[in-house]
Amino acid sequence: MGAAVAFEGVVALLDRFPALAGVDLSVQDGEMVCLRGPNGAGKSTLLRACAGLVPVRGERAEVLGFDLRAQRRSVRPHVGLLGHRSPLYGDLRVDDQLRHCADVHRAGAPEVAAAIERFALGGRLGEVAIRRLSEGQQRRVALACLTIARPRLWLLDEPHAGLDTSSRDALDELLADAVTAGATVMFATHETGRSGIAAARHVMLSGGRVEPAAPVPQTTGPTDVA
Amino acid sequence: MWREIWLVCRKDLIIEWRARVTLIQIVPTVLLVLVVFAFALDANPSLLGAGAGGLFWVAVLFGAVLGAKRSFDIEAEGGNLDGLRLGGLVPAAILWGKAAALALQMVLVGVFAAAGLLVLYSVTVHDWLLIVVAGLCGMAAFAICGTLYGAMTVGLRSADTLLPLLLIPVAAPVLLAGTRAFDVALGTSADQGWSWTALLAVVLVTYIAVGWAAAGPLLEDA
Amino acid sequence: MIETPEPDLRQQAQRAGSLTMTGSVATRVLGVVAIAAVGVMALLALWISPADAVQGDSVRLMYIHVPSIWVAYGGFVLTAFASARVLWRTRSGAGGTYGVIADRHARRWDRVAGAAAELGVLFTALTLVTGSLWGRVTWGTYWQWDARLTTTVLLFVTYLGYLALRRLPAESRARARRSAVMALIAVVNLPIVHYSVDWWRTLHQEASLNLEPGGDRNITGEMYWTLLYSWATFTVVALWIGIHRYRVLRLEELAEEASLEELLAQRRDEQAAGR
Amino acid sequence: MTHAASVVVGYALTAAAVLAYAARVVRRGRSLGRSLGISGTGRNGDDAEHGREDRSGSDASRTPPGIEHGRDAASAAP
Repeated sequence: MGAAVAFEGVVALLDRFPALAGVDLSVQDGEMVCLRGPNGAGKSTLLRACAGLVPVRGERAEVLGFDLRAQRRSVRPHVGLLGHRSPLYGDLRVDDQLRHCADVHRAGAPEVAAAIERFALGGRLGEVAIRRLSEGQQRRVALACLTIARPRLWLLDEPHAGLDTSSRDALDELLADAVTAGATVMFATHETGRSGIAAARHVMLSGGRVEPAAPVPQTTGPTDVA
Repeated sequence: MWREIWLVCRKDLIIEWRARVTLIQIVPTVLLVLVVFAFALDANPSLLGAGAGGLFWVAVLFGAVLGAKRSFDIEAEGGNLDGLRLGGLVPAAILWGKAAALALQMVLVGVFAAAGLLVLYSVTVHDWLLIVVAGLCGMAAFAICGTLYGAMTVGLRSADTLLPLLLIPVAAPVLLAGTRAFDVALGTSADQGWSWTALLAVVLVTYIAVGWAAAGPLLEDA
Repeated sequence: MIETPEPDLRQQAQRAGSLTMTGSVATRVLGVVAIAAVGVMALLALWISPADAVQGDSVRLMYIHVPSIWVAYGGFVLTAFASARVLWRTRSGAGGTYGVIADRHARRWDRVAGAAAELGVLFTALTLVTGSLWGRVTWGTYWQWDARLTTTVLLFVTYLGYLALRRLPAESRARARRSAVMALIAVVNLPIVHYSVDWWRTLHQEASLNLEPGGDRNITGEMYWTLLYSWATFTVVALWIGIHRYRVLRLEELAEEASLEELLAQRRDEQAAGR
Repeated sequence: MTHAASVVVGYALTAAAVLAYAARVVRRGRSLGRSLGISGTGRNGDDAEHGREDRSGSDASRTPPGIEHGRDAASAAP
């Protein structure tokens, strides 16, 4: 199938600061990519750029076949982005939020029910205002919204941060399910050596640029020429 | 397009229904402004009666500023504007959805303020139709201007102080025309009330056009 | 390949050479013309043109009151035009291969909007000052809810808000687009305010002598020419300051670009260190 | 406040305001010029090309000398 993400020499300026200073990256459909790199390397900006939320320049910037330089807005319905702050309305109840998300993404009741069952958001929890939920629960609601939206490209910014081991495994399983369902997943993390994510292709990002393909660090040590 | 507008509007109304900020905070504030006017004018009945139309609109304008700020605070909270954009919603849908929700809340504020006016300033309404039509046009115009400037200052650090400075000069003609129309409706002046209402309608239509044009540039980008 | 938004800034500034003083041959000449014009205007307005039969010498205030509001309106119209260009240049479809050039032109028009608005606010303030001074002598009070002065006050406050919006630190593209939308809304608001205030005041105009400052009475003879000449002088002065202000805005961006180059260097060191 | 007085005050205020603003702008320009380290004597009579600078928009593609080509930098470094 086509390339989900095809970036060549992409530059994104955040108020004159070159958050992305010439990114070359290609991700195939159905692939799982793990973006790694120090803080401020441009991971978040790259994810937001893929979601069509940041004006970009460069030789080629295509996501899901849409040219980001011209039709940035048309890629958005096909993409799901989960940033550090989950885009939820604190005053809404959990079921309101899920229903709103379903209506916006034209999802039906079965998807909502499946998401509620999968993330255990049913019953009394449904009536609780999101503002009163814990950080982990809010993250689950945001992931439920993402699942309801069924995006073709999942973009998650450090989704594992602050999760306990059982939640991490649930998240990994969710991402794996998404990939088997044909979606492409890109997530950023600054934790090193996540065993569960061995399947993912690792991409190192620093200084607003992608490192040349550093293969997954095998046991043979630093023989690869960076 | 109308479906998306209704989605955004419904979401705002549900948030209002859950949190009731307009009903519990903005309406009492507007009534309080009416009361404070009486203090300022030494509760002199003839003075209050003469100025009732104007004082109503100043109080409601104050409510509009609070309402506009609240309308976009809920969006700036969790970066929700991006959430709406990622839902594939057209910027115009977001703008008109929020404007419609704000307009409904402003009508609510207007009804309470009118009740306060009748009670506190003991004025009598001579022309109900005129007062309702002028009121609705004015509220709608306030809502649209409020939404436009709310969108313009969303997420800015000093949005609280900047929004009134930007909104009030634009809302001034609405306040002026609304006041004259209300003066006629309350019988305090023998003006042509309906021509002032016509001016209100013209201003409303102008800002609907401005809204269509400005929605893209304002709400397009992150 | 990294394309800084403004290619080869130091070299461009170097070649321009003059940017340090934001002066150039053109502005030098314009400056001299402006000073000469002001001199002649002072002579004309204060001595040569006759005092008015009714208002006496205070009519001379008209020679600065009327031109300053005309120049202010000119500034705001220019701001609106520049803002429309900014929005057109930065519409989402304008990216593509022309990304860099479109961005540069957009920023150029954004500077024009900023400079013109600042001048507009300055001359609106002068209009208010001279208007109330004239009012003090004619009506006996500094302020009278005269339709023209009321509209000018609203205009003044509107564009103070515009300048406040421009000063807020934000991503330059978003800031430019946001200010552009506000400028266009403000210009649409101008006729609305003008008409509603006029209508409001004319209904309530007392029967008293309502001599508007620089009123609509047709003035003839030297007064007319002096007024026209003063208007030309004001325009030249405004243009001269405007060009300098535009170039200062350009210099401010050059300063930002210079810091950008250091940031770029840092980014590359980060990357080298990161490996 | 006689007529003449109001005229004098009006002209004085106008002149003062315009001069103050102009001075502020030029001073800002001069300090920015210095901080940018752009040399350039006060005299730039021969600098007729300044006008052209504004109209030149054609040299957008040239790569600034200070920054090498993205890809080369990555591969050149060890």
